[in-house]
Amino acid sequence: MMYSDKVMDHFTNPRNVGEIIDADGIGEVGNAKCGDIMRMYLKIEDGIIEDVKFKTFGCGSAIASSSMATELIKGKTIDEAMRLTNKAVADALDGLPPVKMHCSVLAEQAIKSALLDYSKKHNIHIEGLEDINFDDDHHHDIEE
Amino acid sequence: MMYSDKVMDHFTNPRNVGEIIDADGIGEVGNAKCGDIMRMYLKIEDGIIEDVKFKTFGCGSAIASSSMATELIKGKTIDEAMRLTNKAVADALDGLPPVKMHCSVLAEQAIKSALLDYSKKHNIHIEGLEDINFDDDHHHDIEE
Amino acid sequence: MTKYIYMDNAATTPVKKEVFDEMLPFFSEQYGNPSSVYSLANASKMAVEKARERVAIAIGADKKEIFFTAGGSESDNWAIKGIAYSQKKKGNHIITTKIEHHGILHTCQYLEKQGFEVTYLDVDEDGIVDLEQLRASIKDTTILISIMFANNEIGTIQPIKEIGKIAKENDVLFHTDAVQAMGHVKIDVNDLNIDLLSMSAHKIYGPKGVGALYIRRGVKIDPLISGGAQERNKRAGTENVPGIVGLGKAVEIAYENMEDSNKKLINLRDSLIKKIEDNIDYIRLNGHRTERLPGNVNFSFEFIEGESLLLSLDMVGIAASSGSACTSGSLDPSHVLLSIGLPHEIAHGSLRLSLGDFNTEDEIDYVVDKLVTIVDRLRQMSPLYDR
Amino acid sequence: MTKYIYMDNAATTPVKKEVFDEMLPFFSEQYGNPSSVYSLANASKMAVEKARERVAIAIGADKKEIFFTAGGSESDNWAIKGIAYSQKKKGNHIITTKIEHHGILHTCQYLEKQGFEVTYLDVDEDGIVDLEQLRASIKDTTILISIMFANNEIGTIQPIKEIGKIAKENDVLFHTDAVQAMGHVKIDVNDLNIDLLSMSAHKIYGPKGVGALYIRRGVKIDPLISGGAQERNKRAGTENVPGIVGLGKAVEIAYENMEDSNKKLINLRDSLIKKIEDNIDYIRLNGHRTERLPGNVNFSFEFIEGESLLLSLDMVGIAASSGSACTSGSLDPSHVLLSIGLPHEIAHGSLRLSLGDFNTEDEIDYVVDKLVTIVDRLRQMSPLYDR
Ligand SMILES: Cc1ncc(COP(=O)(O)O)c(C=O)c1O
Ligand SMILES: Cc1ncc(COP(=O)(O)O)c(C=O)c1O
Ligand code: FES
Ligand code: FES
Repeated sequence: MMYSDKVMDHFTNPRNVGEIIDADGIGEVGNAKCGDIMRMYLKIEDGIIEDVKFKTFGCGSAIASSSMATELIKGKTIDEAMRLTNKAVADALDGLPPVKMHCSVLAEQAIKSALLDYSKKHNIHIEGLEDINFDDDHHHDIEE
Repeated sequence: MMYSDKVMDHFTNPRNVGEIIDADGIGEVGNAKCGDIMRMYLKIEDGIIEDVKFKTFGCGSAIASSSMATELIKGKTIDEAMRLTNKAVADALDGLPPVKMHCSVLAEQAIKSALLDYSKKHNIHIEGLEDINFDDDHHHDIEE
Repeated sequence: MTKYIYMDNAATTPVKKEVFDEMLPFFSEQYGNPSSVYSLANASKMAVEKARERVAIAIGADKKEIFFTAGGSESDNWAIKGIAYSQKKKGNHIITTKIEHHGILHTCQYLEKQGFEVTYLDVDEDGIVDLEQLRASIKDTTILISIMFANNEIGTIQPIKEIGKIAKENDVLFHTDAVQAMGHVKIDVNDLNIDLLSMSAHKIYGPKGVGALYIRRGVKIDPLISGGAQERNKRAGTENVPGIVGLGKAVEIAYENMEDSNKKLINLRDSLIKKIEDNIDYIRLNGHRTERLPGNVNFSFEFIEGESLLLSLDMVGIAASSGSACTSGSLDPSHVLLSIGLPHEIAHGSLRLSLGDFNTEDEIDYVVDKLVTIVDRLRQMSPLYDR
Repeated sequence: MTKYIYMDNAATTPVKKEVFDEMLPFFSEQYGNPSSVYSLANASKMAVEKARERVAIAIGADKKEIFFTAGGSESDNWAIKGIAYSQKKKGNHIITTKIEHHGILHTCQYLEKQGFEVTYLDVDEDGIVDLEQLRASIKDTTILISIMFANNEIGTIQPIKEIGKIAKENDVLFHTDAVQAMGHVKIDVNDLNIDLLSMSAHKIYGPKGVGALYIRRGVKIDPLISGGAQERNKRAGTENVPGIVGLGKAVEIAYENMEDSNKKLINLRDSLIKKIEDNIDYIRLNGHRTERLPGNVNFSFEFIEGESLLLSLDMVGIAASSGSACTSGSLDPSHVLLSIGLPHEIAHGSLRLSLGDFNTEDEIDYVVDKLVTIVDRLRQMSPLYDR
């Protein structure tokens, strides 16, 4: 496993770690059995993500992906956050090893899961959330 | 293959190489197909092996065994020559590698074959020659 | 970061200077092929035979019972497949354990696909194999019992003498993967009734890519690598002369120094265990507390995941491992930790610190100090910790 | 005897200085296990990948198609057994030749005992395989054609491109043992339609005990050594890092210097052949006169036997071989020489002088001079000479 400097930076100094007590949306994906759980807290005002925090149990790349994902959506609109792909997270980290791509998937899913929670709690329809399947059994061993 | 100094000495400076034109007995054993032929020439007077010469097509240990065997029987009685075993030849050479023991067998057999020739030509009975079987198909690969 | 602390000696070790010095001439000077007849080859041939003798002496074997291989994995594959194929007329049943190295496990799984039947024995929470289950598993078709001498992850040492006795009583061949035990445990293959034994040089300060298989005289085994007549016709391939020389020297050193080295390692190990237990909570020592390799320390830290622990340790100059080095490409929790009953999430948070001849008490203190901080930091980040 | 002349480069070669220098750090300094996650392991991992790339470039392959092994014999065994077992549902027929290295021949014979069917193709008196017979031998059940690139005893180079074409036309996998060809022949696995290719480092000034198998992407093969996830899950065992680095460097040097080195070797070879032919009678050059490895010289000397020739040469400081180094433990005449039609007694009197980068024209003269004397001396001793 060789991580980029960006990954190591976000792993060592993760941005936005923590909780938001009065979060507008909380999402959790992953599975402790698989060794990874990601929880995202969103503070949303006027369709803008004012604050975001995360807690992650997982590998270095899971922690770095969480950190990067929070940076990428902070201050953005819900729409923009919805359009964040795992690939964008991985690219922003200067790439992830093939076996670790799924960690970035977790980050994308954690955000969507938190937005889903927000949409339910606030009874707001968000385009694109309907047909998302939060797959716990993501595969760890797909290489290419 | 690691040969003793004795083997190397007898290989490099073989004793009694050559032919005896008016030999009293000539014996040849081995098989060119197997890569070894040993021919022994005996000059016998009054039951004493007055002279002995050999020619050998074969490996280093076959040449050394021929040389040593001729030395061991030269000047000896027919009876003594008959009692020369392959083991005695090998021992006199400070031993042979296991795969090479059969070369000393050839030397023993070459002498007996020459004695047989002598006994037939001179119509002399030699005790112990009756039941010898000169085995061409000696095995090269018996290790222990 | 100025110093680098290597605590992954169960994954591999550096080649010791005395070992390398003996290997050196065989690369570019005494390069003769041992199978050749000329004098240049004698040095190689004699060096290989000297190494064979050193290995034989260390385990109470005859030198004709030692066959050099390319490492522990080849030895394991050879033992299992070689016996399976050569004895398949007698039977098709193999007994092993759930905590073997993948070199054994994956080979057994492969043989299952070829029509062999394999029983994987359970172990208790310390990792000790169930002898009653072993006895009960033996049947008419059983041709081989393969049980590792000491486990690479949790360090547990098996009751090999009893296992050997059971195998002998039932007239079944007994193979043991002693890759981790070599140099740390006294081994006499006759006393222990071992028929086949795997070892690897790079775990005992020898070079990578060379090992040996002990095969008791008279045991029939198919070759894994056929071809030239090397290794008494049982393992083809031009001999890795420098590697074999390195293995021989490494084994010799390991057995000469064993008592001193073990005493030192056990002191360090027990000190490291105590200091971790005294300073960090929500942890669990994995493996047997006393029937344990002198250099093995393995803990689970709840609420955190192994790789992030390793990365954090690496950043402060500490090399360690989470389970077997061979499996760190995969992210499944270790089959060994699951077999001793750990839940998945706890198995994920395990750390192996394996000590070697070059570690010091100072390093222990440094590691504990850093570990306290790192574990705390990762727990603060973990959504499981606050539950 | 002051100088020692090494003319057995087909048996093995010394490790070149540039090769050894690259290997050196990986024994005791950069000793990390490439499978580990910490930074010490990065150097090992990167070194292994760099070697993989060097090997791939040399044969026109992708680096993901290169798998490191413990040498030519393991590569050969893996290719044959691995394909046989993985394709056995498709068929059980393998085609090879009568002049393969024992690494192939004995493996095929082993598979015959396991129920596979093997066709051993004839070769002509120069050692060239019969392409018509090859075509005619292919049937529905044929799963593999394995034909060596160049022969280790007589140096004959096969028409690999045509063979590759035939294999492809018939949709049969094609393996070639290129252990002797590597570094002397331009190889492009795609151009030549090669699906699997074996190589070994110690034949090209790399270390003993390491080699590689090229496996074309998409070719399904069973592992020979299963276990850890090394080598993309296809070949288990902690990587022999220094060995692999040595292989990579040796391959790189061999291909960079190929033209110059071949030119020099061919000059030496042809000069040696001419001088022997001019000075000794009752001889026969074995192998093809032009489709021949640049360093290979192989003669039969009538009326004398090979081992005594070798011993005599050794005593004047010349290292040579009689047939394959791997078979010199056995005393059967070489299967290769018999296959090209030599009678047994002439096959027994064969000598291989294999030239390498360190040989000189002066050495050629010295060898011919000594050879004349030795052949004469042995013939004088031979009961066959006077007939
Ligand atoms: C043609 C050929 N194939 C295979 C081998 C076996 O290679 P290794 O000795 O590296 O196992 C050799 C050399 O011994 C060879 O010449
Ligand atoms: C118990 C055990 N068996 C087998 C092996 C495999 O040895 P090698 O890496 O030398 O193939 C190892 C180490 O990786 C091991 O710890
Ligand atoms: S969280 Fe599963 S490996 Fe990164
Ligand atoms: S004569 Fe047959 S090997 Fe010595």
